[in-house]
Amino acid sequence: DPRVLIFERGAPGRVNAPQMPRPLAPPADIPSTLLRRAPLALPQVSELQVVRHYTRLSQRNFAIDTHFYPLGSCTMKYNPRAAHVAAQLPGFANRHPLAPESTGQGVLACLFELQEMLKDVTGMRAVSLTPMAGAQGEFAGVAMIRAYHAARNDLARDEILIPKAAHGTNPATAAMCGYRVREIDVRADGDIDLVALNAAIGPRTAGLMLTNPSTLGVFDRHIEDIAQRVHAAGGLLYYDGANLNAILGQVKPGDMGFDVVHLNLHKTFATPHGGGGPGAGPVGVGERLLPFLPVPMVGESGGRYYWITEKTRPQSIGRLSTFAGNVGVLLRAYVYARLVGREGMARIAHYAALNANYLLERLSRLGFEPAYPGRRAAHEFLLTLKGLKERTGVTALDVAKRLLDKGYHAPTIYFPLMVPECLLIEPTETESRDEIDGFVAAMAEILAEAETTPELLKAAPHTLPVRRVDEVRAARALDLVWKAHPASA
Amino acid sequence: DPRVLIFERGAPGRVNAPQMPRPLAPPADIPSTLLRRAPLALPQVSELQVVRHYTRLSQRNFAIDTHFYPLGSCTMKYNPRAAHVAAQLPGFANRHPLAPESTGQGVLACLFELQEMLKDVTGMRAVSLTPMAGAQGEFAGVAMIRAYHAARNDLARDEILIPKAAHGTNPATAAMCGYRVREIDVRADGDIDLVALNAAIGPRTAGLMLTNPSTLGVFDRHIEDIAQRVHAAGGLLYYDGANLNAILGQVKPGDMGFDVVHLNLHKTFATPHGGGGPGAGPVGVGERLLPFLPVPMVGESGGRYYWITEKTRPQSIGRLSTFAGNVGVLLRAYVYARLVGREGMARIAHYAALNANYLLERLSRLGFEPAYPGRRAAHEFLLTLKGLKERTGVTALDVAKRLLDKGYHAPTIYFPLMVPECLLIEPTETESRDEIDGFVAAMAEILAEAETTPELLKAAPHTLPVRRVDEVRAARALDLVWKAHPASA
Amino acid sequence: MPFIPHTAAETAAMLEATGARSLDDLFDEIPARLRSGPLTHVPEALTEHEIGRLMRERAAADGEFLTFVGAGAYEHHIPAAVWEIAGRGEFYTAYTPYQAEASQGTLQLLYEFQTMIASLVGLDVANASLYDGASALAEAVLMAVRLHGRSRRVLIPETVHPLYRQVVQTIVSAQAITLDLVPMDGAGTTDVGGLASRLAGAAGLVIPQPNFLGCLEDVHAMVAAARAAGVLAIGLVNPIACALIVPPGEWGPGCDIAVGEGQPLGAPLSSGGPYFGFMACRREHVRQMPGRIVGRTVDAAGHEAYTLTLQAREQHIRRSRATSNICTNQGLLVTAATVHMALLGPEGLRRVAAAAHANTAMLRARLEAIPGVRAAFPDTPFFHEVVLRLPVPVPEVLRALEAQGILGGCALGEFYPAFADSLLVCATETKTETDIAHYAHHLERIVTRRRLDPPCAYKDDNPRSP
Amino acid sequence: MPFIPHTAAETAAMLEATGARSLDDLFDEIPARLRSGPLTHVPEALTEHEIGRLMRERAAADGEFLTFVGAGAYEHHIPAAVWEIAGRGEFYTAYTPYQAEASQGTLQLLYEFQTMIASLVGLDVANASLYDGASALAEAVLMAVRLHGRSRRVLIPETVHPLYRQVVQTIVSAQAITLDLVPMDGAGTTDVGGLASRLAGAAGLVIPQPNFLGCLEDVHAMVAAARAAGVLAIGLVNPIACALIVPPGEWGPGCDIAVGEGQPLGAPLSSGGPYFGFMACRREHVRQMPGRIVGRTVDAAGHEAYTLTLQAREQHIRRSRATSNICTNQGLLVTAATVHMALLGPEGLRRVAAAAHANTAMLRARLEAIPGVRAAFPDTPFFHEVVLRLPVPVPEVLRALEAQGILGGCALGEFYPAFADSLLVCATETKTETDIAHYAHHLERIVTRRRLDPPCAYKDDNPRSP
Repeated sequence: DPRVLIFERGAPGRVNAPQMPRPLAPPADIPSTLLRRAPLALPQVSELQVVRHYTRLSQRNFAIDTHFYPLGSCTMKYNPRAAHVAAQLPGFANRHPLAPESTGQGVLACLFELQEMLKDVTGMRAVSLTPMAGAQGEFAGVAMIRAYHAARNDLARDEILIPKAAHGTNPATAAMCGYRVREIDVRADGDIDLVALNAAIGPRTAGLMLTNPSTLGVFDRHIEDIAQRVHAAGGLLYYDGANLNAILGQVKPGDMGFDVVHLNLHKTFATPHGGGGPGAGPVGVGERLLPFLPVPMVGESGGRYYWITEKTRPQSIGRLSTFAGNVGVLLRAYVYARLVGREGMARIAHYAALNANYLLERLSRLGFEPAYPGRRAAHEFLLTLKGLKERTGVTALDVAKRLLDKGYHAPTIYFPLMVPECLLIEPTETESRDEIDGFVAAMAEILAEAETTPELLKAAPHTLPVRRVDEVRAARALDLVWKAHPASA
Repeated sequence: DPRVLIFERGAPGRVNAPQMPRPLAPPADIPSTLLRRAPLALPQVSELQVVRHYTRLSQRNFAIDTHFYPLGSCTMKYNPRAAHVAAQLPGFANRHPLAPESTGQGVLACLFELQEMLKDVTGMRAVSLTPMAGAQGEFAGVAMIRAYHAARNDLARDEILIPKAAHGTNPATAAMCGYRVREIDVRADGDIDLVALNAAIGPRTAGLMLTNPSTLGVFDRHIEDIAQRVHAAGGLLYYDGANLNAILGQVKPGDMGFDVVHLNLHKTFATPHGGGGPGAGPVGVGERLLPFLPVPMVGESGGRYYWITEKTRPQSIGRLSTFAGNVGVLLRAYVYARLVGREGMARIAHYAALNANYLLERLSRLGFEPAYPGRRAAHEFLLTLKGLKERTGVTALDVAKRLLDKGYHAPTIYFPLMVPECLLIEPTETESRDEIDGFVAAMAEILAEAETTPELLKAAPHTLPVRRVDEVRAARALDLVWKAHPASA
Repeated sequence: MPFIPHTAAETAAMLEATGARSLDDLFDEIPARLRSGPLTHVPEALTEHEIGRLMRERAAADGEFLTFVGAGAYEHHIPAAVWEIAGRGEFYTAYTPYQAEASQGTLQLLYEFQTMIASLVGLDVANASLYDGASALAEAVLMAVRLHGRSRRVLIPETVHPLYRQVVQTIVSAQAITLDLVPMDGAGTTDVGGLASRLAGAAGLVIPQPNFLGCLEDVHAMVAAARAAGVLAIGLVNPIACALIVPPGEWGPGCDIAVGEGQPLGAPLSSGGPYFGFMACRREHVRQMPGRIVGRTVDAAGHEAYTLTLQAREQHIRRSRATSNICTNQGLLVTAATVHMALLGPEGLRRVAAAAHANTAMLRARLEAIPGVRAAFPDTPFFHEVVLRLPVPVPEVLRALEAQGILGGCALGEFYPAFADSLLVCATETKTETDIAHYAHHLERIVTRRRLDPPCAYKDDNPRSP
Repeated sequence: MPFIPHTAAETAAMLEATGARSLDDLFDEIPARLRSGPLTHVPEALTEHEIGRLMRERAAADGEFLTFVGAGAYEHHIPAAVWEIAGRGEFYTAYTPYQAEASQGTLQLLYEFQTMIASLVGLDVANASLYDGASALAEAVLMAVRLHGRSRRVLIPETVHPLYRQVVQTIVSAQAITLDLVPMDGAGTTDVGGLASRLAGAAGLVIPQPNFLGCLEDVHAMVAAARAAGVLAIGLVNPIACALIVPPGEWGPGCDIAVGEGQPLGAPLSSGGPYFGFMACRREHVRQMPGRIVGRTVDAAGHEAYTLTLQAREQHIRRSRATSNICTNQGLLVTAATVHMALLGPEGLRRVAAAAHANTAMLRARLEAIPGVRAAFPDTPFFHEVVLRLPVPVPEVLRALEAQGILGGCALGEFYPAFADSLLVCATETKTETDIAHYAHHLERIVTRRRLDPPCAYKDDNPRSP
């Protein structure tokens, strides 16, 4: 039974001899007060037990490789295996981060070329690959905005404007950078409320953080106007690249007027989500923010590649990771970008949009209610089940859990917070029409079940390894680490 | 749903561009009568669809990596991942079989050292690694016996003696080598009936094929006597290495008097069973059969390794594979052997025996009936459910299927054919006591169920991806390849 | 203890349960004088780190070459997903699917594989694999003799891979089967004219396409002649070729059996194995086919399910009257091949075949432009492999190319004395125009400058890593 | 089309369903003048075979070296099973387990991980990872400031990894937090005597063990001093060291928070990442801990089940008042680390630590025997990394060693001007006595012969491949 914890397996003294050096006495040169005496409660299991335990645990996951996974705003598209294999090549995997540049021309060439490609697709002047996730990319971006104003001695700007629909990372990032957050309303059509924006904008405005297309699944049609207003007020525009997949090769953030952008390579560039990372959140900037980019970056001169560090970038916001960020992830993104190629970039957005609009249309015809009717879906779209809930008591959570029973990962639910009972659905371009049609059929069944047997949905899921999980109890009766029962301690 | 066939997915014209060269016109230099016109009914699916389909199919298997798999006579022990990774190293994986020896010193060194180690554990004079599975090793062995007699012009020997309990491959192999098979009875204590052997042995005897310990799970105590009799009659002794795991490092076939032996590296040397192969069935021989070994083998001279071929082995029975057998499997076995090491070889048999005797003892105490009571189990043992069947109607098949429900792969059933309602159970040394105790508990439950709710067992399995499979229908209404329905053809 | 989980306490408790006093006690039925002393040729155990390092060193020592050798094993692109899937524990560490309910993954995959192979060769049914191409051919010969029932003579052209012929000889010779060698004509193909007289009274005729020399045989005529003579036709094919050229099921009136080497479908070259053999036949012959076969049926609930079937043919049931002694086959390679074929699809396989052929045609043209180098069979259609005659000794050329990181081809002299000056070369789809030009450049240097310097002097200052 | 499954027919049918006339039509809400022209810096698509070959060439160009560099990233044996498991699609291609019922595999694994880390560092609870060691330290500094509530000054010793200090500075500087540098004494450790006065009014004290120079700090006294001053103690540890030396939870009265770089637990060096940061703390601090946390609970049937918990701390709920902006963490590395720790177990981790330490001690002894080479802190206890002063310029030595396939250590001059003549060296358990002798041999040649020949002349005729 895979539910038995790894700590409950095994036996005291069981070891895997091939995996460890031969035993040695405790070192005599370390003072005894500094030697560990406390027991170390790691499992004592055989290699076979470990392989069997985690293989079977893995089977208790949904994943892109096993299920359609239309988790809105996460771009769960196919992660090419070729990228994984390439990043694990010994020459890459075994290279020490402090090894000299002379021993890293291969990996540096890949990183440099990735920088160049990302500059192109974002319309930015320079890119630093070092942020280790989208949120760290956001941090870098806002920290650069802060550094820019500080460098100009423009010190009164202490506010960042953020639309209400934004990812939670946006306000959290602004706060980490010492900014006050002003949230801006969104209109009923999904675009930013320009009146509210006008009211908020002013001499305290350091910048505006925007995702476009937004987390509502629509492209803000007034982006040029917005950019003009923010710039006129002396602020800068930050582009959250969470939804870049929607516009890749179609429109560049730089052309929309953004001064700084981060990308989520684990979304748009198909690096794996890994059960929650590692991601990679490169940042790109326009002219004004060039001096402030985080280090290290990769430079090229006469066919040789080298690290650009704080030594030549005195105004850099600094380092964000000990070494150079998630290089292994960057290599995967590089492989993906080369496989997709020039023409392929624009195709990604084309087909991400096609799948999203097709799915939106089919679900609408079933009777599901779009949160922003009449708008084109970007690469994702938002449904609201407010009406369904009023009619049947069935919530977005119930629909999500029932989808699991039918072999589909649930969409993102209850986000953005401002839309009641919402489902944010992102099919991605790598799903085929057959798979999307299967999802539509499942949603149709659920809609029928909601009307006829809502209790079936309230109790879902029924066919997964566990029934519905009690999250309230988890937070109240905290059980975060396993403790041996007294008898087995 | 993974049960949808790969052919039923996809769409006409769907291609995976990264996986194929750019398109070309059909070659003009090949006559049109020789060009293919028939449609090619391969799937037309995306890479994601392929990965998802086969990932989910894989989850519908039991395997060593997921379940205790005590399949008697198959030695389903842990297959170290290190061996898999090493065999796939580019220098090994990309080497062409006809590449010169100068480019293969690494792989040849491994093969040569493997030969040396196998000589040691079998007590043989020389080993050829080329047979691609146990049955091909058997073929090589019997073909050498045949060549030996032929070389001596001893042409009247047209019979091979084989105990009734033997693997079916033994008689089938003897027949493939042009021999008549004489089956020898086994006594009630599991040893060969020496009276019957004496009666069968004679001037027509080319040899005797023996597995020791036998497929009955016991070591034949009269092996020296048997060897003496066969040799006295001018025959040779063939050792079927299927059960070598039971005696590794404890007793060598050569010391028992065998003239030729094959090993199953996918059993004793932990190379993967792969859903049914590839195996590897090296053969070792004593003095008399040296000239007849199949080629190629690996020689060493002055620290350089080279292929030994038919050119220097005119009496060789010849080649068994186009090139050099399953080299990738041999590399895995080599890694395993080096990880186990000198002391480890004998330990394998020690603990294989310990697990088998412990499990036998515990099942006996539950009331299961050993087929050969009073005998030590080798690395496996035989139970008979004859009594249970008479009492409850529950068969070995029912017990096997019910074990699947409880998360254990079934033992081998109905083999050897001579023991009614038998289960051949081989836990292997890599299973822990915890796992074996769990199996005992499951068997106890099944025994109770057999007495109280036999219909539960007759209908088992209940929790697997499919219910009990209709094998009779499979053979009667043959459906061996998928045909598109007219509409989708 | 490597791979043995027992602690001392567990060992003691378990021993006690068995009533034995020691581990050695468990072996007390073995005559004591037979018990081994310590092993002397097995080194002490290494840790995984130590063996890993040793294996990396040895693999690195074997190097990587730009390979223009084919001759039965072909370098093709293998999608990364192939072995990532085949290496999954559920496939890698399962065994033959004896318990159907616990093996539906492998069984359904094998059913899909059988379907793919049958379509590829244009026949009705296929088995779940044999060991490799050569042993599959041997099994086909045995099968033809069983099906024919009266003759034990099988015709095998000289153009069949010489190593395959050796393997077949090894395997069928004990059963009093005669292999009758059909000579090659001047065009590198089988002399069809002389075939009729040999066919009379034979059980089977092997027909390679392409043949070992890369030449395309007149398969339609050969099968027609066999059928007319009541002889079973056995097609021996390259599976990649089948995507482009007419498959055995459609040669003349159609082959009875088709076999081949599965290696080009996802198996790494790996110094010769593991590969897999495939076999397909007409439906009416299925009960004489050796090897595992999977059938689709239903479960107790009436749902589709898969199982091994026709086991009455096999050794574990029929014993000495089985169709073959084969038991374990090449399941893992078949898993890889199934994923490989699914990823490539019909268009992918066709493109691979066309690109491989075009590259070899380009290679031939580039090399023929070198003074003294000429195609051995300039007018014979070929597929992705050609024979070239060289103006300098072949072994010397190969050594000089090797020094440049190039494996230049297969020296034919070893197999055909009349072709001692010949090289069998192959450029699959993995070779670029640059690779081919690189080969041509070095061959030209070697051929034209050989009288000036010893071979070692040809080493380029800046060899191109493949 | 790479990774896009649509056929032309499907595209047309789907477009029709949406009412759009073309794919471009789907973008008609975007102002037309903003639409991009063709990309100019993205090359044309490669096939998987082409990019595979390019990547193999580049990886091979980077070579393999015998590495004696540590300085925050350590070469350890990683069992083959680790990445074979972590690379399984079910782990590799899942996301953060938002849907608990469909993510029990990842969730249970994370719960096991949290348990392992908590035990390793001797604290009550752990989170499910942060980005890397340096950013984890920054988060710990922020957490200490939140917990303290009154002070925004945090003490950070000069012996903390200089790059970590840079990262912390980058991350905390915008929040008006002051990092107060505590100087190093002559023994390579923190001056505990001078600590008391600095501690007054501080929020936190960072305590590295071992510190960047490999030296062991007087951690018991430092934590005691912090506790006495009402300052939160943040232990910064190497997880391998924790198996052998006293863990942060047992330093004096016990640290409040422990963080570290998880790389030594199964992550390949990979030029610097991806690695993962770990963080543990006392139970009472858990609501100020950043990052994902998994809890055990029950499902609707009362069976044990796992879920993300305490999400009210996180950005997606609390937005600008969250404990951190972190969202995606380093899940896959944590998966690998969990498998890694399970495979090694307590004994394995202890042996790795002891062997690494013994090897570095041997290396130090061998190198100190070279004339002019001496340990910088001969009397300070250390763990698996030491500072050596060299009689010749460090960059020159490193270049000469590199030519022999050896990465000889980390040049300290870049980080500490007073140590321009010093090298930080590390030999983990992966180094053999032969490797160490090999290093010593070459260093001796370089040191003693440097006036005779330029560095390039030191190249051995027969360099030993690592």
